[in-house]
Amino acid sequence: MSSSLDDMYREIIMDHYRSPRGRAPLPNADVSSDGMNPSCGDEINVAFSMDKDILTDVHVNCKGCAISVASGSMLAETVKGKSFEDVRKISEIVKKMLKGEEVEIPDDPDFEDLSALKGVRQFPVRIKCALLAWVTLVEGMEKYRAGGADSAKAATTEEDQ
Amino acid sequence: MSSSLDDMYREIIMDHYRSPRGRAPLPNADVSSDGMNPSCGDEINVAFSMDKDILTDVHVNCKGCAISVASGSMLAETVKGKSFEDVRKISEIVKKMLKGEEVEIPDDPDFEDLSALKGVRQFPVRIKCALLAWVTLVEGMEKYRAGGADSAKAATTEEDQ
Amino acid sequence: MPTDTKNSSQPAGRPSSELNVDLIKADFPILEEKVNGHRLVYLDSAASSQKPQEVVHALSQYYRHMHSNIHRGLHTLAERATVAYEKSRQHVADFIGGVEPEEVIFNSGTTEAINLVARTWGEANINEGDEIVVTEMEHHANFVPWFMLAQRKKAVIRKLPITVCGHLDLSEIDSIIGPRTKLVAITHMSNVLGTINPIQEIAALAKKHGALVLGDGAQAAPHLPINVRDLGVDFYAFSAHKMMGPTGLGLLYGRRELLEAMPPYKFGGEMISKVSFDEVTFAELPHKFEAGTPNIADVVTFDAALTYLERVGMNNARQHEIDLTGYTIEKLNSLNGLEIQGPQEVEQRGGAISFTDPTIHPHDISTFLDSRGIAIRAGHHCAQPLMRAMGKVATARASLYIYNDRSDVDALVEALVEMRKYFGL
Amino acid sequence: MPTDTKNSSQPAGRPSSELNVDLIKADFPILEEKVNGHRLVYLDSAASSQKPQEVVHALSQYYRHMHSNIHRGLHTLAERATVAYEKSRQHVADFIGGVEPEEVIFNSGTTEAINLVARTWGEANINEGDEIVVTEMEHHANFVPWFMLAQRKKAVIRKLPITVCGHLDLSEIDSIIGPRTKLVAITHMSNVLGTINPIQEIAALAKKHGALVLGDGAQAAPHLPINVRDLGVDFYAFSAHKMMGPTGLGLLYGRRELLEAMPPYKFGGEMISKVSFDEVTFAELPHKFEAGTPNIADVVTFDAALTYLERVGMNNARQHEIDLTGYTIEKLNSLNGLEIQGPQEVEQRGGAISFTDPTIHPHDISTFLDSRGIAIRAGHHCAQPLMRAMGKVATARASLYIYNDRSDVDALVEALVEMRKYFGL
Ligand SMILES: Cc1ncc(COP(=O)(O)O)c(C=O)c1O
Ligand SMILES: Cc1ncc(COP(=O)(O)O)c(C=O)c1O
Repeated sequence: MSSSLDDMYREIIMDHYRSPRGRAPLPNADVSSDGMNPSCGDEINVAFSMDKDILTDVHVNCKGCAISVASGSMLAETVKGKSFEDVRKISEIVKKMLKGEEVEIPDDPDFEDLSALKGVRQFPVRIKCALLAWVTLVEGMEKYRAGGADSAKAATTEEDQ
Repeated sequence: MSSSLDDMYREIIMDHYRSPRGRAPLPNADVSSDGMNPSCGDEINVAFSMDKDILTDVHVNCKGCAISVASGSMLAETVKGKSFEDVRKISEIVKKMLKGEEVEIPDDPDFEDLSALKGVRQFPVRIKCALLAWVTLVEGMEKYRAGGADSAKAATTEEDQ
Repeated sequence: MPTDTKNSSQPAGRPSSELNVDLIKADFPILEEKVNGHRLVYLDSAASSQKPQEVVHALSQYYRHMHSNIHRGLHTLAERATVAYEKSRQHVADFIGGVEPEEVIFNSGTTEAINLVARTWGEANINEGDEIVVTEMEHHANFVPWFMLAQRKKAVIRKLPITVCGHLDLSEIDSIIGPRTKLVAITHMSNVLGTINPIQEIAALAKKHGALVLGDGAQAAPHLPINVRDLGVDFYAFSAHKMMGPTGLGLLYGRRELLEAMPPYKFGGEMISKVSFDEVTFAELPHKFEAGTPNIADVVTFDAALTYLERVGMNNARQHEIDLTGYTIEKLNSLNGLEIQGPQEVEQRGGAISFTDPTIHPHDISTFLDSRGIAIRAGHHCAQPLMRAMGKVATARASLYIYNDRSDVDALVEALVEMRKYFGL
Repeated sequence: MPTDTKNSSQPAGRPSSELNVDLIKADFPILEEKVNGHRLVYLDSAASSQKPQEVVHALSQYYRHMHSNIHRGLHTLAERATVAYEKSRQHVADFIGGVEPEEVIFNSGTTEAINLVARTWGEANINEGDEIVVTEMEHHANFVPWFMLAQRKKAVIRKLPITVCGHLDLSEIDSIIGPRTKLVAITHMSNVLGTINPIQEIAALAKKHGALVLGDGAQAAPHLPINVRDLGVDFYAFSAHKMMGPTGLGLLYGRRELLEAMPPYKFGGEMISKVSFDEVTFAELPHKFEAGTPNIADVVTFDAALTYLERVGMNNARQHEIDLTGYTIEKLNSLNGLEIQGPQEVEQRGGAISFTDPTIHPHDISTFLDSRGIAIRAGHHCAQPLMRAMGKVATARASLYIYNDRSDVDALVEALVEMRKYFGL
């Protein structure tokens, strides 16, 4: 009956929600990027340090629902040590997976947890929650590349009543 | 079947339409009042001379439908020699008659023709046509009393597409 | 079919006998929908109400028997449609306490009604240094238009804050509403807290300083008997879709002399008197504010929605809401740690009940409840400044209407208990 | 049910075999109405079209099975309604030639769509001395907003005049559209003359001078296949109610980069991103232009209206209109002294046919025809400048749509003959 609910709130998601990774402050971050989801008020801060093109450390602080917090926590676990292009690629795969588009999920430890986000695709309005962290990080990295702005803002659209 | 049509386009109405009274120009009019019915483009000019409170002569020129022309023609026949109060009273009776409100129609030669306008009440959208001349005259007289403006404008509301 | 005892009132605390919710439920076909295998429990009427069968029927009947463009046609259908349209205007005028029909302007929603006032009256009357007072609990629809107007005009937005209990904090009101105040824009009932604001008192104070008052009735008009003259407001805006009527229709009441002095809002057919390449003149009220082909079908249909509400009786509706809100608050309070926003006194509030769970986010609450067929809303409810004042990013909101009863509330509370188990938090 | 041969076309002059009007008529319940004892002959579609059964049904179905406020809800009904709403936007985008859905803004009508552009793009881009070109045949909806804007901005309104035949007079166009032109506002099809204007050529000229082009599609969109990119317009406005859809719904197409640069039109919920007492930021397209609860039911229903039109096929509809307009003009010409306004060449015009009788006023024509069950319109048709140019105070207008056939035209012509006898003029 509520199998699709169980599919979204998998144990692995709830685990990330209960104890989100990457919460430790990153006082010497190169970039701090804020995101929000106007439709629910979810707010996120993603800060990270770069060494050339490599993301060396990341901090994620999300005030939001189980899905956005879990997704941010998984992001924190995944992106450390990755290049900008790697991050972009992963985030594209996550996006496609969430939207139910055809995409091959790499047989790669990075995607062990991430693929648990698949359950969200049955709840189209929640996709934005799962994307928030990724959009915010990518925007931050783009800003950094474009000219090293140390703060960036991301927002998905819409809003509620 | 079309009895209500016949009731509106009575012979007496059509007669006034075919040969409207009061068309003769009134070069020394004291007041000239323009009216229009935006819903059909009907336009009317009512000009008149006053002697103290008495309307001594009137000119009516209406570019409009059978009803507005006939009503203007009847007005021209009726109001000469009347006081402002008389004209206002007559126009109130005409208005009530047209709107189907309870009103006693004076047993008076003035109303012999005018009561033929009764048929209009079955065509609510045409009531404005029948009123145009009266509204325009009364506005002109009010302007005159208020300060002798020599030109006044009247318009009923609405408009068409 | 609901009973008709328009002006009765009865002691609170016991279920209102005047209103037979089983019969009312039967008037709403959508309540028979199954959602995720459960019966639909619709607790989202503050966002938009459902429609009784007879309103949906009136809409079909309009298109089947009388559709035509209005006001300008000389044929039978045009006359039928025009009469029905103007009858609905008269009905609205009566419903809000007996104003003149020319004081009722049809438009597309509360949002547009308020924008209309800001763009016309506001544009003409707000100047640099003038003050516009808004409350901290306004919906964005009654905040952003004034914020933007103030920005354009270098005017000042003054804030009437709220207390921790979700009432307006009137302790400093004499220093907030004063001689520089040109307008007080205030919601009659909060869509988040349920709070019913003392518009009458505030309007009296505003009047003393020569300021106008705009009441946002989007939440109040569906749930309370309304008399705009008694309230003392100069403008009052509300939406048909929250009160049994169709989407796409808003209502603006404005005092005649104000409307007459205001410039038009939109330009086009129907609102003009004369048009040439040299000169344009405008029509009389209410046409001046209704440019173009209006939302004829929905205006005509709204007549049926008001008839339905009147047959229920607004006093009965209010009494029912008091009873059911009391019951809901009591039940929710029994859930450990669940926090209800807004006043707890049912006489001072309506049935929009916001709450938060200490560990489960409103989004997750809403998704879980939906899996049990229960529709509530979660988010900032278009009231970000209020959220900030409450220190929340979002709340869950269950909102009641006359087709809800204790069984709906029980379903909500049971599901919330289940939810806590499910998330194991 | 009409046939589906979307892109076929066929020689003019003979009844279009693609389109079975008897079957189409059966789709429109209102055509079974009796008016003054006669069958309804509806020849007033240029004012507003009638609605096929399936559109009325779609409207009821919406309220019975999926009504909810949209975009912001996490529950099943909200999701259903949101999906249906956005599906309709995609359908409109496809219908007008395959634009991006974000380039389609829902609002309340052509009138509002044009006012939106005047208030936002116009307010930001028209300055003192700039020129706005409008034609002499514009509906007030595409004249008054520009007239008022020009007045506010001390800009100049330039007039594209008409010829005696009711075409645009393009002989002086090079001195009218020039480097000072900022906007050309032009109707695609005249609601009085039926004239189809050469928007494409005019847009090309405007572009050369860096001017934008707004097309008023209120009459064209219901009757012609539309491709806004091919037309070369920057904005295109039309109304659902004239094309099988519900009242209260308008459509604005705007090029993305223009819409993105424009300030918002109305302020409120749904169109914002962040709101506080210090700062307000706005949402992305298309939400930026859709403040408040939109006309959800009518948007969703419009999807069904477009489906109906596509099943008929816009090319078939056009072909039928060419045939029937030719037949009507021929028949009306046979009445001595009756004067038809607008082009006589059917390929260059639509089925809105204005005429005058030498002695009987359009008002009286309309009233008489109504007594025979025939609905036409009489007046200035919201085009007073055009009336002045034609030297008329009013015209009678019969207007055709796909549910009309020769029997309707025959009824009209017979009644006109009878009318002349009746008035004995
Ligand atoms: C050419 C034209 N433009 C604009 C309009 C205005 O459309 P609406 O009244 O639906 O806003 C109309 C219809 O009345 C029209 O025919
Ligand atoms: C208090 C309040 N004001 C204004 C609005 C806006 O109403 P609408 O979206 O119908 O324009 C709403 C509803 O969303 C509301 O609850």
